Amino acid sequence: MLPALFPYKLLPYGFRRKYRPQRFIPKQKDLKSSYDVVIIGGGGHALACAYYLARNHGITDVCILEKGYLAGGNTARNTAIIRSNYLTPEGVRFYEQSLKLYRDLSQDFDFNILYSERGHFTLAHTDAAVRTSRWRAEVNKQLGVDSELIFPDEIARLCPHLNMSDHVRYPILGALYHPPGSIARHDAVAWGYARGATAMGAEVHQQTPVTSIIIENGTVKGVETPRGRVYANKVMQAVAGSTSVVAKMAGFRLPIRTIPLQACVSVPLKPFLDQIIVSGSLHVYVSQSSRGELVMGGSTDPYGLYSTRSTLDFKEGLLGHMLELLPMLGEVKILRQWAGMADMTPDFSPVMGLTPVKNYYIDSGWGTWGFKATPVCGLTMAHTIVNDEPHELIKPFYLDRFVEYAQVGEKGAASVGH
Amino acid sequence: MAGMNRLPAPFGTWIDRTEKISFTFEGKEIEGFAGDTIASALLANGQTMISRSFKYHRPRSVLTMAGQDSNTLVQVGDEPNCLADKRRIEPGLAVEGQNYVGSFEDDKGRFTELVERFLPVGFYYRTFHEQKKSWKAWEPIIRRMAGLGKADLKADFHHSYYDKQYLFADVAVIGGGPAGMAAALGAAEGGAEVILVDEGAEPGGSLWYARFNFDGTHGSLTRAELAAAINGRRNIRVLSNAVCTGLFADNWLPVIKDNRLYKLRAKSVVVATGSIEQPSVFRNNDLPGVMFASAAQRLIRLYGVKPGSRAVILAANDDAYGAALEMLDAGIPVAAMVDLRADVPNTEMTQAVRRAGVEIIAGHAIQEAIAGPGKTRITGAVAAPVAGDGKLGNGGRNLACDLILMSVGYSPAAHLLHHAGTKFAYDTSSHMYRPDSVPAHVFAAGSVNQAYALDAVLADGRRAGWLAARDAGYSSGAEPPAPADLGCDGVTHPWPIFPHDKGMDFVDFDEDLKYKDLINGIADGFDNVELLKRYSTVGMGPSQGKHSAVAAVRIVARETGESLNRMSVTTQRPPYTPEKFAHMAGRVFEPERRTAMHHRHLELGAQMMPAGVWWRPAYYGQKSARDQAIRDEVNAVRSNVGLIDVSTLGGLDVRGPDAAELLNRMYTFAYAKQQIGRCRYVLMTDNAGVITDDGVAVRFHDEHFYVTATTSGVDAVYRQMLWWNAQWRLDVDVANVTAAYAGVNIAGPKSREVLKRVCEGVDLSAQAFPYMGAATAEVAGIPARIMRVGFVGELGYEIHVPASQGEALWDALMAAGGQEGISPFGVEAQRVLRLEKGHIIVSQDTDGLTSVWEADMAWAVAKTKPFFVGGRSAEIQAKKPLTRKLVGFTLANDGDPCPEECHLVLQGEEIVGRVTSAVRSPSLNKVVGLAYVHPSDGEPGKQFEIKVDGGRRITGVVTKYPFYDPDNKRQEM
Amino acid sequence: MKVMNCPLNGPRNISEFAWGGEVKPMPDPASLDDHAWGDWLFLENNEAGVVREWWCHVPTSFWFIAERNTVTDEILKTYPAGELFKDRVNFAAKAEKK
Amino acid sequence: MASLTNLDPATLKRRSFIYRKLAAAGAEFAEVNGGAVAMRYPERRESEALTARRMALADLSVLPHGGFKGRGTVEWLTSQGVQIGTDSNKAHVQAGGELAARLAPTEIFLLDSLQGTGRLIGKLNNAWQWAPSAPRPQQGYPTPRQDSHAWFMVSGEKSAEMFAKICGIDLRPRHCPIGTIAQTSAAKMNAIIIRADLGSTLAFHLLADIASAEYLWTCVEDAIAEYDGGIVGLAALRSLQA
Repeated sequence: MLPALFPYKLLPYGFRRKYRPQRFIPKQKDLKSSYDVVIIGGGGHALACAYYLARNHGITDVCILEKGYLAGGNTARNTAIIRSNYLTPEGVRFYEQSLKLYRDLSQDFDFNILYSERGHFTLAHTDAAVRTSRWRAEVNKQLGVDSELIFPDEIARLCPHLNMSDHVRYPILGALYHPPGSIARHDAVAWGYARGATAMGAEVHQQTPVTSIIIENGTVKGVETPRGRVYANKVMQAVAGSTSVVAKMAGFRLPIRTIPLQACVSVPLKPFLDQIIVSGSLHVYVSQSSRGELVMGGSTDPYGLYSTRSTLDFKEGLLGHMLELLPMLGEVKILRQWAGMADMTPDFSPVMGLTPVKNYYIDSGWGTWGFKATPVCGLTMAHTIVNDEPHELIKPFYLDRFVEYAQVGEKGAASVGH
Repeated sequence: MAGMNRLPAPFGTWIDRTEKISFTFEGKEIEGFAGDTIASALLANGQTMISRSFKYHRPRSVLTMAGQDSNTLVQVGDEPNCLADKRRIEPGLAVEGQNYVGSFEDDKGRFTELVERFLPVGFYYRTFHEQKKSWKAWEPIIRRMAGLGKADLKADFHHSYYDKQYLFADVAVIGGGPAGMAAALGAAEGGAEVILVDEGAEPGGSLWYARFNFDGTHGSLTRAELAAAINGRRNIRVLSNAVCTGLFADNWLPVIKDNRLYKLRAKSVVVATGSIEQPSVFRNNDLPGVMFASAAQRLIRLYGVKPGSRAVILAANDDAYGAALEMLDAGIPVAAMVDLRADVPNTEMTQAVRRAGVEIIAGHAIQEAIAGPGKTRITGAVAAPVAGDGKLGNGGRNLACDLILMSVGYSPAAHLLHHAGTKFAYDTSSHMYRPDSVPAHVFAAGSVNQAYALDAVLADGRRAGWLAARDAGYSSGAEPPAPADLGCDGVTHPWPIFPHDKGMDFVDFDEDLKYKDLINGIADGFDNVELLKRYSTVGMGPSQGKHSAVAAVRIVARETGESLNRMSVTTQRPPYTPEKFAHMAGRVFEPERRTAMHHRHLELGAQMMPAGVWWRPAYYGQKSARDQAIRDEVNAVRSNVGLIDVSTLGGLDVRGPDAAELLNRMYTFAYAKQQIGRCRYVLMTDNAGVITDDGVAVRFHDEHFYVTATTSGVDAVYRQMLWWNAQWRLDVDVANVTAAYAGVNIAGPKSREVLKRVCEGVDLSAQAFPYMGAATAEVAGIPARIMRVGFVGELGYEIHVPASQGEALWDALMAAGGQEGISPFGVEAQRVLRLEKGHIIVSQDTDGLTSVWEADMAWAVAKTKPFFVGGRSAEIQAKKPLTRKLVGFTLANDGDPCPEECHLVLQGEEIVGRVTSAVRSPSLNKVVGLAYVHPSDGEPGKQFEIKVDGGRRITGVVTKYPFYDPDNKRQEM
Repeated sequence: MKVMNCPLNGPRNISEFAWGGEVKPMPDPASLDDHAWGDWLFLENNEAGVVREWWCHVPTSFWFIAERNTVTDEILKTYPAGELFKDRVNFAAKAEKK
Repeated sequence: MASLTNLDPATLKRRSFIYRKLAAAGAEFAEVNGGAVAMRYPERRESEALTARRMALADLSVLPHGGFKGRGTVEWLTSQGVQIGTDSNKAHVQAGGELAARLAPTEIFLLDSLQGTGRLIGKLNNAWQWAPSAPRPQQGYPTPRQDSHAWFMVSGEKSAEMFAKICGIDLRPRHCPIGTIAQTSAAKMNAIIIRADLGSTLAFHLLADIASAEYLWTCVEDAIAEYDGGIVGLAALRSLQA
């Protein structure tokens, strides 16, 4: 290995007698009675927002209120896929910015988030799916995103393990190939933002739920918590899964339904699958993690629920179809399954920016794409909070687009949401 | 005598010494007995190392003999990560080690241990990223180290036969130990149908191997009694060698046995899954030769295998002494009992051990296991005095031994209870977590419920069974009392953790995590169990923390000063033990629909394509001749006569006084005044004004409309109609008759001639049967609904007949058209024909947001109706400026390539629309298509830019459609 | 797998049913201004607690109503839609028509 | 394998969607209700009646079946002399051996007897007419069940166990009395299952989407194999009834 690339950072650990810890999450301080900005929710989006508030806008008097433990919600439960091959120009620009930020995150943090480019394949098993793939590829290319519609011969060349037979129920007719598609260590992303934000002065308060939101003549003044009232000039909520519940405290409703999204991993295998494979018609997606686990998921649950319980039928459906794509995995075993709660919007695009309440901002409606959007959400929401004006990239995602019949139809990029 | 370490009978109750079985391990021939597991056979033959650990590739061997750990994971043929201590041997089984570099014996991977101190917890987060290229360089290297077993990528695509079956029970009892057996009986006595699920070859659990009195008779007698009683009950079904991997909503239980996944639905469930022995943390506590006392007892009793030749037993409870007696009976000398307790209580067991002259070193712990060459076995143990929790004093003693048995405590095997949402509380006197609030219809019994004394276990089981039966609606006699004393105190030591300066003191064997890794993780700020788990990966390995979760909580509690009562172990998620993909998949049921004429199409050489769940002919002929075949089919329809199978088209019978009213509300057009015997276009929008479906409504009677819908849309349309009418309460009945009718469209200038020959009871002349006319008649003696609709734009008739006579209809028409050379045509030709005619296909020429205005279909919207679904939204949309418009187009320069569907329409660099359909028309011999363009370019004659393959821009010209036969002469002739 | 009690077919695995979302009866579209209509159409209560929902038993296409706790997933009761929607709904003719 | 068919199903207008499979299995056909029904499989070694008592699958798709639904259905059918119970999801045997299955308060599915005379169903189909003018009496509407649904029969002591591999309903005899109807999902298809024993032999009608007949037939064939099951003809089923 080139000396330049040698992991010098590890040497001290070996040579020092004693371990020198570097705290990612500072010991919890007392909760102050007021802050510049209070952020409800302590997940990736919230932490990223605090990070960019401090780094880009010098706002450090920020308080993050997390009802559980840091990044223990969807940030801890997603399957860590990153891509920008969306359908709408609005979506593509937004996620492309996120992907760009991701690429440099390890260096920004001086902390390795294990960002890994794998190549992302959305398989098409029907004419309609092939059409949608071409639509996405054309939009992507027009906006400078590396994305191409490819056909069985090339799919077979790039993903040698896929079952390309046309004697199956859903033969593979084509695929949307997106070389920049990546995975990263999802928890590490949150920890990196947490360390960065707190180092610059933000406070993280775990086990501190918000019980109500104080609003005086249309303007937010602060929040109530079991640890006391906290005043704030500005408040943002970033609580995927509980979005409607928190918004209700602030007195408004959203075009959102909360629906569980499940996933599972296999017992670790020697790495053989380098790509991220997604199939809309079969409702499956799979990639292999840096631990050697196959990380798998499908579409959201069939009905709404505020719960992270797991189901057996999810596994039955998922693996039935998985074995159509990768029949040689029959003897491989599932290690663990879990679930998260997704905010589903009618057009599959987020709801971000200003709200009916003055100085109260929202970051919601992520559906199954919250992790991919983490950096860009932090960046744009920080900008939005500071200027009380939505960032250019998120203007299309304003709440009133629905009543104004100006939806951003991203459903075509949903396939199974990954 | 298969193996030098075999014990004579009566040891080895589960093996059959009359049947020798040989298999290979790492290519070496190994001989065992029927009933052996891979691990027992290997140990019997002196093969101590069974696997290599995840990070440091340390030799590992039997820990539990119960499939609870990952120290015996092996590769068996195409099955990776197989539990060697559960999997029974079969003749010729090819077993191999996993996760080694070079050879299993001489594994280069083991050298990572030398740089262990340079790899602190989460080391990979701390470096390799300084420059982007450094990670690019290191990632593949680190990735290569990942993983354990190998997926067999060459494996036959058709893996062996797995299937599923539903099971039903009043009471399901999970776990066939003493508690489960007693529970099954307790439930059965009340008359409930009971299913008892047990992992073992036969129910009995610890009764098979553990000592409940000094000579071990009590256990076996009790087992025999219970087994006899169970066999005597017709309402108890025992599933042995079966594992229940989860407890899901409403007592939905996956049970895996052989190649089948049972899905068991029980009214109530008794969880009697027992407990899992917990290790002591000391240096080299992971090496072959260090195992749980229960593992050694299993080896001896069940498999007749000597776990070692000289044992040291680390004790903190009575069971350790039972194990000692077991060793002595098996002729294995016990060098000493090293007891964590300062004063060892006088019990039947301890006295018996004393009587046997075994030295008891009280108040001591094991500080280190002394590794032998290559760490593949141990040669001794260092015992040191316990000086306060976790600290050891000087004056350690070396004890020669090749076997260290740990018996320092238990933790409930509470996975299923976790799945069901049970809350647990830490019991400060037993030092274990106990079920606090168990959900409805679930009951816990035995050691999972803190019952340890055998009589308490039996009483607790019987009681749980009785309660479960009552919960399921069966009760007999009085409620059995809860056991007075559970006997859970003094079986589990609160702190069997003795970190070592030189490390290799493992808390998590799966992940090679040492004591200091957890301490350092906590110091880095991950001072909450869940965070520590994610950061250090403790508990994330193949055994999912069965032996590390409790230790981790204890360590976090101590480091943070948090009390254990206020903390819980990390959530245990399904499955309890890994499940094969193939078990979850079973027989894959993928319904597919075929039309009555399906086989006729195949006989005619059709290439079939999926259309939703249906199969339809795409075109007739070789794949290689696709384009020509489609062109020929198109020409046949334009110039002669063609026949297409349209059976997949949706069909709804809407009948009743309010039939017209329902259509008025469901579709954009008006139907009240539609004449009988006439067809009318139907266009459906959803409440948001988005186009969702279209078709034709045929009025056969004042109160009867026959409505067609798209192949993939009809089920949703039907469901929507029923849903709306559940609220509207109109007097109308809707029936989805899609599958009941087979349909064909006979089209082309000669279609009338052909049809005449087989059609009776109706005048087909243009006057009597005009375009958009409809009638019922007989075609070839088959009752038919005939509609003169023209999707393809020629004279044509759509004929719908009872599905079971569809093939006969096809045969009759093909015969009738013989002299014209009637040509069957497929979906591809139909797409071309309809496009030449400018008919849209919903969901191809429309998308998830297309309004009637954008689709330029204002003509299909009745303005004065009181209401139709989507009408209100359409009003609002109408007030807004259009952002796109669907237009017909041709190319300015006919030399340009035909655009592909979904090529973009641009204004400068801005995306303003896309091509939705385009084809080089065989009939017009030019490119025609439909596209969304900017409204400013929406009028005929306007030009717009299309970006085609290679980024090239070509010019489209907005053109009025139909492109073909604009004034519809041909379809109306 | 949850069990749901279908008013027509009795207790069945919930995989036999399709979720229809919360019951929110449509107000007379003519009587709402555009914004109010949009609110009714797009905004959800998305209640965390007991809600009244549409469910359809797919094999029989039978629509009914269930009261379900969206936090615990407990199904409290199910009944035919007729218990909620008793009368025929009519729409007033459009003003401009007069 | 060439079949000894004495009647080619393709010479008749009404055809079962799986007649090719039956012929390939060596069926001998006879004409019933304008279609060819598989009567027996002459090449079988074991007596079909024996198979039918253990575990068997038969195709009755061409036999007469039909139905009515909509307001007034039950009243009108009763007025036509059809015996209909008060509960939904219960089937009642008629004097002629036909079965009237009440799928819903206003929906009836009619299955002819194994003789397939079509007497009752034919009579009802002819009797139903639109009243000349509104307001019309409520008398339900005929439904094309003959063609919407393939009709299989599963018989034998192992039937319930076999169904447990493709269907989540508990069909064990003591939990599913004769005449019980389950409208449910079988092999991921909508299906109607009706317990209708043949003499003392446990048996069920299996009715499902005609277009998926080949798929479902294949699934059931796969499922019965474990119980040494086989395909039998109508004759064997009739013999069990006698």
